Amino acid sequence: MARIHWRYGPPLYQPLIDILRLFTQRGVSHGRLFDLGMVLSLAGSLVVVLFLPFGGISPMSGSGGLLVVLYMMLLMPLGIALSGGEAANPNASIGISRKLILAMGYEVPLLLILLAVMTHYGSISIAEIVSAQRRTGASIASVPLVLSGIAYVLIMPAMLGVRPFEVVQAPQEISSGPMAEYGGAYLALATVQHALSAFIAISLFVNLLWGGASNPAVFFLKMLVVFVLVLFVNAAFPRLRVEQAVRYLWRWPSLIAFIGLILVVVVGR
Amino acid sequence: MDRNQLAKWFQAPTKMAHKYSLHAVYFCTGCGIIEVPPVITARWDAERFGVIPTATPRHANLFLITGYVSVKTLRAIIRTYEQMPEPKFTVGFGSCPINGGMYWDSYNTIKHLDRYIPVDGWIAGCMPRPEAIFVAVTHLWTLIDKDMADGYKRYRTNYAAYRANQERALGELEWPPLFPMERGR
Amino acid sequence: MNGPLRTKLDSIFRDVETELADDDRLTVCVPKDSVVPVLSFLRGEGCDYLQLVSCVDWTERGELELVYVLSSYTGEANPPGAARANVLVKTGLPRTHPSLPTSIGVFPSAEPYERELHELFGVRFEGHPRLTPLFLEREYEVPPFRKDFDTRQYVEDHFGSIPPVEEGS
Amino acid sequence: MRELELYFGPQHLGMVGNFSITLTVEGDRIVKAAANPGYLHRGFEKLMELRSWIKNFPMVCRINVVEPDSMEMIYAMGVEKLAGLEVPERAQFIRSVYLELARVGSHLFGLWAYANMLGFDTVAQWAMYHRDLILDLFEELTGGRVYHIYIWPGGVRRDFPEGFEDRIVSTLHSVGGCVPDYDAAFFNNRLFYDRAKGIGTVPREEAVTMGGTGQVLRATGMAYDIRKVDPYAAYDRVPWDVHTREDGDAYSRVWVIRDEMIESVHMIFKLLDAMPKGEVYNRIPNPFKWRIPEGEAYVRCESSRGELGLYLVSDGGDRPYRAHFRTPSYPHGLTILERALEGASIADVGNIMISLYVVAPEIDR
Repeated sequence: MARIHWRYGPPLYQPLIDILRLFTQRGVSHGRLFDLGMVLSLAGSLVVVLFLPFGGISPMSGSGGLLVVLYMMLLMPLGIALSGGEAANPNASIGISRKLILAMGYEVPLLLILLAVMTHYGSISIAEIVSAQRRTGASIASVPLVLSGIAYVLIMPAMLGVRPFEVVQAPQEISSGPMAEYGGAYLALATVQHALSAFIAISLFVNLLWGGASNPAVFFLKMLVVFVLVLFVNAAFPRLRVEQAVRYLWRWPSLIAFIGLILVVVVGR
Repeated sequence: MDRNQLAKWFQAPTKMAHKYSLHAVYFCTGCGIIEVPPVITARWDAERFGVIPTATPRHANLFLITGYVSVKTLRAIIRTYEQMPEPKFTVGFGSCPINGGMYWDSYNTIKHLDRYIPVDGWIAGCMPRPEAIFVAVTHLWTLIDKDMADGYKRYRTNYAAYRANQERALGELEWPPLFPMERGR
Repeated sequence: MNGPLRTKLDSIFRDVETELADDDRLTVCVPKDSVVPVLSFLRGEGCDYLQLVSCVDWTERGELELVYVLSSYTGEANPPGAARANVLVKTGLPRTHPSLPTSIGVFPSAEPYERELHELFGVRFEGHPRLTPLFLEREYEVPPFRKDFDTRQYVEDHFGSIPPVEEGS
Repeated sequence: MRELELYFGPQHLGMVGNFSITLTVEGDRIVKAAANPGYLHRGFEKLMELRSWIKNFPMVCRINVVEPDSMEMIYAMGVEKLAGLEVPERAQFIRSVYLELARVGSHLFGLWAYANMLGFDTVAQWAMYHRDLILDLFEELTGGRVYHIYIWPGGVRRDFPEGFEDRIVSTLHSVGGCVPDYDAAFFNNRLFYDRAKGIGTVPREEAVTMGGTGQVLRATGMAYDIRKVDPYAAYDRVPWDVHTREDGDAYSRVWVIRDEMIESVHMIFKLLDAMPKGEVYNRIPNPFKWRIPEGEAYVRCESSRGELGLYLVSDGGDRPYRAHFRTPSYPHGLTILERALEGASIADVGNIMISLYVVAPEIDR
């Protein structure tokens, strides 16, 4: 990111230093619900990470992987909303309403994409989908799924909360939204949770649509490529308003995902 | 980072963390703010030193008070300072917070900032240059190393004196005292 | 351009003495209560841009002199000559309880200026929607911008007396 | 719907300068906005009455932090008019070049603030980098990065060092060369159009009744520029034109700023070519015992924010008797901002404020 801005930028391990510093700061708690919400959203994202196969290792993706992932994905915005609301900061409450609207915005196309992938491979366990792809080549290459692949790429910035859709943590407008009241250790947990949700979104993309990977190294490489691409998008666009973002999300990606779904059903039979 | 730094890191990781990630709360208090944007953007880039502007005092541990402090701003500065989580450092920026600077005879500006909130470092100069800010940041590093950057501890110990001064300057303050006033002064 | 304006002014308003400065700047001295009519007349004549409402505290003459500086956008063509000169409408107020009808009716942009003058000079403007304090945080018994408010003395007894925080204790 | 009071307070990432707005908000819409200045009030005009004419020069440029040069210019014009001083021809040209450079620097700062507010970090970094190149020029000419007390009553402090003209030209070429990149990345960007079109519209008659000047007026199609209407320094000796746009919203205001920046760069080139040789500074009597004859003067100049005026009164003493600055951000930040904010969404508060080019220290003085 710094390179795009023509500047030298911090060393690579800067986020680690930030997290370490935050842990050592004495945060201010706003009551029990505040802490509970935090833990809830962190737990949600941790569980989801367990379900996603990371290269060869897939700890718990026995059965029903996709459905669990879908269910858990909603837990994260809920957790943040719960704790943000408790913090009684007007910026936080506006941030939460934006976060939920945005989550609703990208859930619709996401559902359509996952449905398309499931019907195409006829199974809901991610591991099987990955192994199926190894036989027939990456699913994004196969004709019907290319549309849902494109739709996924379009909603990727929204899921990561990155620039064109950085509506939730808009620092300039509502001073970093729901995170406004988090200090010290809470902020550390929140940043970790944000990083995890980014990890989930990208690994879901790589697993389902880009054919997963046999060993973690290749998988990590693919994720890096996707992340850098999203960063380029982030650097080039301003921030949209909430209603503009949702209007965009519901118009183009959902349309493409829907056509993809129909295509899969027609071709599949 | 050369070899002996690493030894120091493992010996006191928390201190290292505080040194290399000073998130400054973005609060344009006075005329010195005109030198902060060039510092955080491409040409001088304070991010190399880990100084990033943050939106809310909750996320910050460095407070740059840039330029003169008027009476109304002092009230906002005190609230922002008290909202910041504990290990926090303040740097007075320019000659006006030190002794009133050019507005020494103005009825609406505060003359000595360290009578109201503890200040760890000063940067002299009426609008100090960006290099002076980096000198201040590196100086703050050495202070943190030698545990001399203890503004927040001073604030905690003689809070009664600070509170009394604040009330003298601002009249009645509408928020409760931060620490229990154990020694009424 | 201000020559004909001056003759028109003399004809309509009796208690007004106008004086044309060298660079075509017209100064109109007006008693207190006929400020608003003169302003609306001038606005009709094309001076539709109130630049500044200022106040000068003449201590030896013992009066607060309020100055309205008018100029004109003069429409599209804005011939350079027309907008060059500006018109100064002056009125004297007693120093004790200066008060004046507000001119927001004629020039809505005068609202913040009047609030500022009320706060810094103590001039009361009747009919002003919100004369709440604009800049100052604390009440001052003598409005700060008056000549008899000695700011250095004020600094001495307000800020000089605040002791530094003793570290040792 | 429940109304919520929200402080777009002094401590806010979107707030350039120290100024707070209390918004009564219903959901995402702003119902009423009350501007609350005063955080930077230091009683400037009162302090000026306690200092002699010359001592006020370093004071005066501290009013507007982003563009201190037009402040020096307006004070110098005021003093010269009262004292009847003559400024040599070459000093007039140097002053115009100096003011146009400052205008480009101030517009780049405005572009940084505006792009940062919309989330356009990349363009913001570029703008600030180019502004730094211009500050290096100022540093070389006057020794100071931001506050360069260069304009003096009766002329300019020192002549251009030799070879300085072509350094100006080379820097401006390097900055001008990036304009296509700015256009591609920011000005012609579809999302910028979505975000700024129709926001904070100030129709012409409202801008006129509220005393708006500068970009606020030029964005509504009215070519009102003090450099044309009431030319000072060397602005009437060089052909240049005023850029206007039609529909007076944030989008057209930013475009007016962009055209003005390019126009200023061209104007500097023309001024440099037409610059006569000769004396740069008329000696003034001993500044410590310098008594200005009694009188009053109202002078105007065009700063990057709009029309800047100074009402200066002298009672024949060696100190100004009364000085009152008419700063452009005063009507923009108080009356026009409050009307423009009504009905806007929260995400656009900063957007509107910075497109109105409001600078807090100018309001409080």
